[in-house]
Amino acid sequence: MASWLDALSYLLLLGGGAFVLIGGIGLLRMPDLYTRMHAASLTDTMGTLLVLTGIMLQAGISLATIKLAAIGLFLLLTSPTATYALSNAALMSGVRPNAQWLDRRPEP
Amino acid sequence: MSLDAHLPALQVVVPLLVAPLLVLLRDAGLAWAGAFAASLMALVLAVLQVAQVTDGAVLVYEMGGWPAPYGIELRIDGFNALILLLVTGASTLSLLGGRESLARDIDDDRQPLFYAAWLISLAGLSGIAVTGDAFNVFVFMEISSLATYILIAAGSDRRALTAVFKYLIMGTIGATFYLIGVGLVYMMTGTLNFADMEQRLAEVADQRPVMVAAGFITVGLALKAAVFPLHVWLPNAYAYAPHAVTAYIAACSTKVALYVLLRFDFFVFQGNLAGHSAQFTSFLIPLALLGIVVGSAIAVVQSDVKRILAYSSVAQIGYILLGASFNSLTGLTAGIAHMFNHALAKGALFLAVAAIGTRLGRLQLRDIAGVAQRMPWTMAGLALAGASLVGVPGTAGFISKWLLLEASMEAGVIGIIAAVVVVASSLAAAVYVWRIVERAYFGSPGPALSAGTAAEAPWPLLAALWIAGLANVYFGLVPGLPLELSSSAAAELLGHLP
Amino acid sequence: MTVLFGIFLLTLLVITAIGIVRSENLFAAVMLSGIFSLLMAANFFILDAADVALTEAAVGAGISTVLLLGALALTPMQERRNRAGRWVALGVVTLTALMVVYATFEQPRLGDPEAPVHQHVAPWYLEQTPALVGIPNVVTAVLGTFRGYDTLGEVIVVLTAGTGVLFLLGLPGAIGKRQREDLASGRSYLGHHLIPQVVGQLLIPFILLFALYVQFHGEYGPGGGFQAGAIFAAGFILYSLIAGEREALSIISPRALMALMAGGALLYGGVGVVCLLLGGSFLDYSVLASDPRTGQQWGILAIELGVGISVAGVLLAIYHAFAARGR
Amino acid sequence: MSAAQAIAAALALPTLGALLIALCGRWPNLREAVTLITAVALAAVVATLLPEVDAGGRPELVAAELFPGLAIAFSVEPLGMLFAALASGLWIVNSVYSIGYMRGNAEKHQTRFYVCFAIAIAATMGVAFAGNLLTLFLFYEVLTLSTYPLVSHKGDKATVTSARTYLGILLGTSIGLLLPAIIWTYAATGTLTFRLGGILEGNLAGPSIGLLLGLFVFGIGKAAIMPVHRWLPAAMVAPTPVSALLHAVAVVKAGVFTITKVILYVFGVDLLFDEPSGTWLLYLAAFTIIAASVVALRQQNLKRMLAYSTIGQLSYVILAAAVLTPLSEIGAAVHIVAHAFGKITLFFAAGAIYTASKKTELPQLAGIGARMPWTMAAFTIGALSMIGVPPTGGFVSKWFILAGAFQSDNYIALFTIILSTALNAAYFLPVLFIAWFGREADDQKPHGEAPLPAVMALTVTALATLGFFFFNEPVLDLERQLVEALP
Amino acid sequence: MELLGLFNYWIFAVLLMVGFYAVIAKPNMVKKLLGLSIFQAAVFLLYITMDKVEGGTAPIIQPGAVDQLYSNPLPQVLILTAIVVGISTTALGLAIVVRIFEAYGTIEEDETQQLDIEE
Repeated sequence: MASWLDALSYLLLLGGGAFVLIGGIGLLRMPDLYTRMHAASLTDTMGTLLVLTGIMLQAGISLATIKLAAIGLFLLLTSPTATYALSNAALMSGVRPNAQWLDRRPEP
Repeated sequence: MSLDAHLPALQVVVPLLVAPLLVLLRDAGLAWAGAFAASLMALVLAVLQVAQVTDGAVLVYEMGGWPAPYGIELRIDGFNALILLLVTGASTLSLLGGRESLARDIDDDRQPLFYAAWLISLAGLSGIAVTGDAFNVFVFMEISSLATYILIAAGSDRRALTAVFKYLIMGTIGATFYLIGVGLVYMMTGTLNFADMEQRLAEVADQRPVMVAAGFITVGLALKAAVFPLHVWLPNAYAYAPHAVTAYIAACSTKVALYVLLRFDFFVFQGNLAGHSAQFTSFLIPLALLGIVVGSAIAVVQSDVKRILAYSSVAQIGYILLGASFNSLTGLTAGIAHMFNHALAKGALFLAVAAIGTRLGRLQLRDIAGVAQRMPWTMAGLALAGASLVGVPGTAGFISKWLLLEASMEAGVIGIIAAVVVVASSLAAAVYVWRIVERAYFGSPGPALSAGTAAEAPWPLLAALWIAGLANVYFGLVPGLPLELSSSAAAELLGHLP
Repeated sequence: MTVLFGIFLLTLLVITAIGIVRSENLFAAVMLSGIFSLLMAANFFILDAADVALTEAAVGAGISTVLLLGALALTPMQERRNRAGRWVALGVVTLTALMVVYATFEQPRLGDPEAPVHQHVAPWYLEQTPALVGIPNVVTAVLGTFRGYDTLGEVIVVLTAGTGVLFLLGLPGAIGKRQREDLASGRSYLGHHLIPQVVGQLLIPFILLFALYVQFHGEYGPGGGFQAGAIFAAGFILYSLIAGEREALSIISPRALMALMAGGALLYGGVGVVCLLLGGSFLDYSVLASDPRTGQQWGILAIELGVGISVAGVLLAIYHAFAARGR
Repeated sequence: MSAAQAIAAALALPTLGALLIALCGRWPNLREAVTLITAVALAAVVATLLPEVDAGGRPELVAAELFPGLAIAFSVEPLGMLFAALASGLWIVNSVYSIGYMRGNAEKHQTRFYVCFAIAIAATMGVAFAGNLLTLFLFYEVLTLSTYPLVSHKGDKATVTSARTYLGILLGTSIGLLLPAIIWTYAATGTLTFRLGGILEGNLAGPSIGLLLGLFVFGIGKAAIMPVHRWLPAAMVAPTPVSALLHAVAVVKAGVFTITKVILYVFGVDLLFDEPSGTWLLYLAAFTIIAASVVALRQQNLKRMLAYSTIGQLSYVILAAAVLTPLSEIGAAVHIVAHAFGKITLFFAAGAIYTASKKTELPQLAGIGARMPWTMAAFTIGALSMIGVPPTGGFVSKWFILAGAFQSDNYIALFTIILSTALNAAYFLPVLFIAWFGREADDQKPHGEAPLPAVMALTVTALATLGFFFFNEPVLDLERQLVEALP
Repeated sequence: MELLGLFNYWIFAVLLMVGFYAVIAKPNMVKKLLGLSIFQAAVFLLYITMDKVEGGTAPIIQPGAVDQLYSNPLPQVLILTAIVVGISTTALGLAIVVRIFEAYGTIEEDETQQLDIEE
């Protein structure tokens, strides 16, 4: 296949990986549940989509591509919904977001 | 093919397919009838097969028409036939006798499920007995175990639940160990068929994986069979299960695990692993003896009738194992015959207990004082079966114990010790059976009895009890059949030793 | 490359396992066990076991997590710290592990084509399947025909589990005193949240469709009755999460669920009996059609269907049994 | 009726009787009629076997062949024949007596009493006719178990405790010692069938013979040889008919019978004769005789005194068997009979006294002879027989034993018998004296003889005791067959 | 590389150890069941490991592929069955645990034993 297509797909893959990595870091560093989920979900959706597109480019026009597209669509729908449901459940079970952490931050 | 060529398959398929039908039923009585009919049919099938293999013939059935080792084959020889007879007989009698007490312990709408589980466990145990495929054994072992957990969990006492959970954990560990062992053997031989394994194991014999496999399989099955140090799940499971269920599983479930243990060790390993038979002996004889001693000792001091009998089962398993671990024809014959005879005795005893439990509800020794006046037939049956358990001449129990003693006499010094232990534990058995009998006959009726209107047990239960009891006497005086089968089985097993 | 990836996954696997054992919050432990199963599935996949991977993902990560959560909803979330007898346990465990490790040193290396496993029976399957059964997926072929008896056993195991859970916990409207009417309806669920509802209703048809695909594509690719049943059940569980148990149970009534449980097993066994009546031996599908190969394929189709039905029924019944127990 | 059938009948009749008795429990008269009829029928059946055995025949019956070489089998030989005839014959008398006694004392659980009694007799027949050690062991145990309810008949705490002692000792010794002995024998010889002249010959030698003999002798606790005699005094809590038939005839004789049979048919006289390690039995028997007599001397309770006297008398039989000469073996057999007649008479008398006057202690008996002449006359005859004074049966047996002892210059035996005779006299004569010539205490409520059936019964046995002195030929003829094989 | 070939087996051993430990050392019943499933998963790994062939693919025969190596189908079949058995056991176990909690008010094994003794 054309080398530029290849390069593009690698770019996408790397980008996706980067997003997921950032999401992971965010998950670790963020102070409370909501922020963490916020970090995770967004990057996650983005990352996976990028990765999928990358793989699609690798696969070229084939059945695999269609399957991948389906997966992508699926994820696009589910992962935000899941995030929503989870945070909603957290809110209902009384987990309060704490925004005070900004103030408790040590002065530089 | 004519139908009787299909006997081995039908043996499993009949209960296996009646069970789902029972799940659909809503009427408890109907469910019981279905279960009983299926179990009875299974018994008939078993008898037919026994008739075919008494002359040393072997029935082979290829599932799906695929030849072993590619497909799963069923093999029936004397040993399996004996086990089949035992399993189906126990199930049928317990069902016949258990109806009323079960109906009292379990809600009507749950009974169809219960009887379905009963049939599934029956199918599972029969499936283990007939198959000639190592993995198939695992599958049916799990079938029977899961079903048995359900049966035990139906006990009315809440302790049944904790007991069954312990059983579930230990049983699953045992099964998984067995699976690991089979996996290792498969890894070295590339086959799952017993006979084929034996052939191909010769090439890779004495490689570490095989030895480790032998270890795993032995331990796993010992767990299932409640061999002495691994018996902790047994007493409570027996004590708190519904009475009829106790009668059923006490008669056959551990025996089947022992059957697989013997089959696997003698069939597959002992011929190929140098000194494995020696290890087998030196490893199991002490366990067996300890089991006999500890089981009998604890049984003597128990105060709950079912627990007395449960611990005696631990000891009796020791007998069977002892006979087998002598590695001699007499010993194996004794062990296998004892499987059968002990099943007869214990089954009958637990049926009698079921009768008492049905009427009194409570089974502490002090509760059953003087019960013989109210339920003379039940107690007579109990005394008879008790005699067989002790090993009084003229009862089935005596036959195998005598053979066992003969075997120990042949076995040299360790044999003498074994003989002493056996005699001592028979004395213990005499004591704990006598404690029950004396209370029931000469004890003065306690409040529980004199208050309640305890009458004689329902007739089906009595019928079941007395069929079992008289079987004890019959096979004690005319031990031909079990002896033939077990000696042919023993010869068959020993035939695989180098 | 693959090897390194494998090692990476396996290491993660161990870490997760230890995490499961150490975490005292059972909810976290359950979540971790879901991850554990996914990792395991990935492992299976790179070990060329597509079917197993699919099953492990569907069962381990999906169903068993749901069941565990269902149970946790009825029992305490927090494990009580207890360190009694852990040294003994550690000793026993180490002994076992050492036995295994000891054994490994004479085991065939990973992927060694000369290993006995690849010599005796397996090649026969690979060679004969096209001729005897004529379907590409050898796993399905072995599962359905050569070792069909085991698979029958597998269905019965599932049926037993279902029977047991219903026996112990009851099923509203069928077993036990509770009726369908006193079940929670959509209100108390995600039902009043628009997003999940819309998305769910959007997805459920596709999930069921996918289940059917897995069911009937099993001869040609990874998949088969069991995975299909699991997916099908998952779809319906999602529905009852959105719409509520009462509605879910009014679509497939409790009795219908039990009928599915039993029916699948009966279908499977029935095929066997039919073969037997047609003069073959039990489960010998070749007699089902004039041409043995076609017969085999029909047989596999039928029994896979039986497996699917039974599994779906049982898993749904179990889910409802747990879900309805609490309120 | 063929011999085999007769054996079967001898076992079946009492069992059947027990069943019928159980069924007729509601109607006492019917029940006791059944008992009597069964007893008579049994005696008749046993009698039919006598001629054949007398003629040297050995009727056999194999009930069940368990393994090749191991069966539940019966074979009638002189010793067993004698024992069976004795037990069945005396059962008739005893039944008559029991009826009188049980009604006279208005005992409870009478049905259970008669049922167990019948079963015990059936077991006794089994022991007597047993054709091999296994069968013998089986019925031996049945006898033990079936007599437990009889011993614990009264049912109060003390009774049950002594009954437990009874059961514990008998069961423990038989399972713990006798069974291993049997197994050992089987392991050594491969058979358990009785053969005149022994089966161990050539299979076992040296001290192990002495050891095996020990297992047997102590295993057979019913022989009440010291130190396993404790159960017999304990068993005296039972109603007197039980003590009379079972603990003077059936049970205890089953013990000594078994030992004699083991000596004759398992070890063989020759084997023991040549093997020094077996001689300890003689000393033990001698010791038991003396010790038991001394203890009896110090008893105040009539039945306990009789019990200890029984222990002594039993050891006579063992002693005689252990002397190992033809005459002494005959003496052993004869003493079984003689002592049976004598001792049952004594127990009947004791029971009669209890029934009539509720007296149990020796001092209370002062002057009772005047009130109960028949009873005391019988008692006297019994006592004399115990001492061995002519013209009573006791003399005959002692005579043979002494002769046997002379034959082999066995001075221990001689000395023992003479000394014990003196001791017997020492504890029986005082009783007779105070009974006849003593002045009875004034605070006596008057009482007459015991109920008629009781008196009849004891008169019969007393006469038998006397009669045996004159007409003992049949027994001797029968038993001579035993010793024709001997040196 | 030589030793790497055995890595899977060792992981199997370690997982076995971890799961088994949880089963016997943890009194909490749910934890026991989790351990049990790890324990079984380890065995699955053992089986699947042995079916791998160097340079093989999943045993789905592609038309027209010549001398294509396939991994061994048999262990896969066995493990499919074993997985099902595992989940069934877990389900039943969980049901029992729920009932135990309803009856005892705890799911810690030592506590239930304590309650039984006091009874």
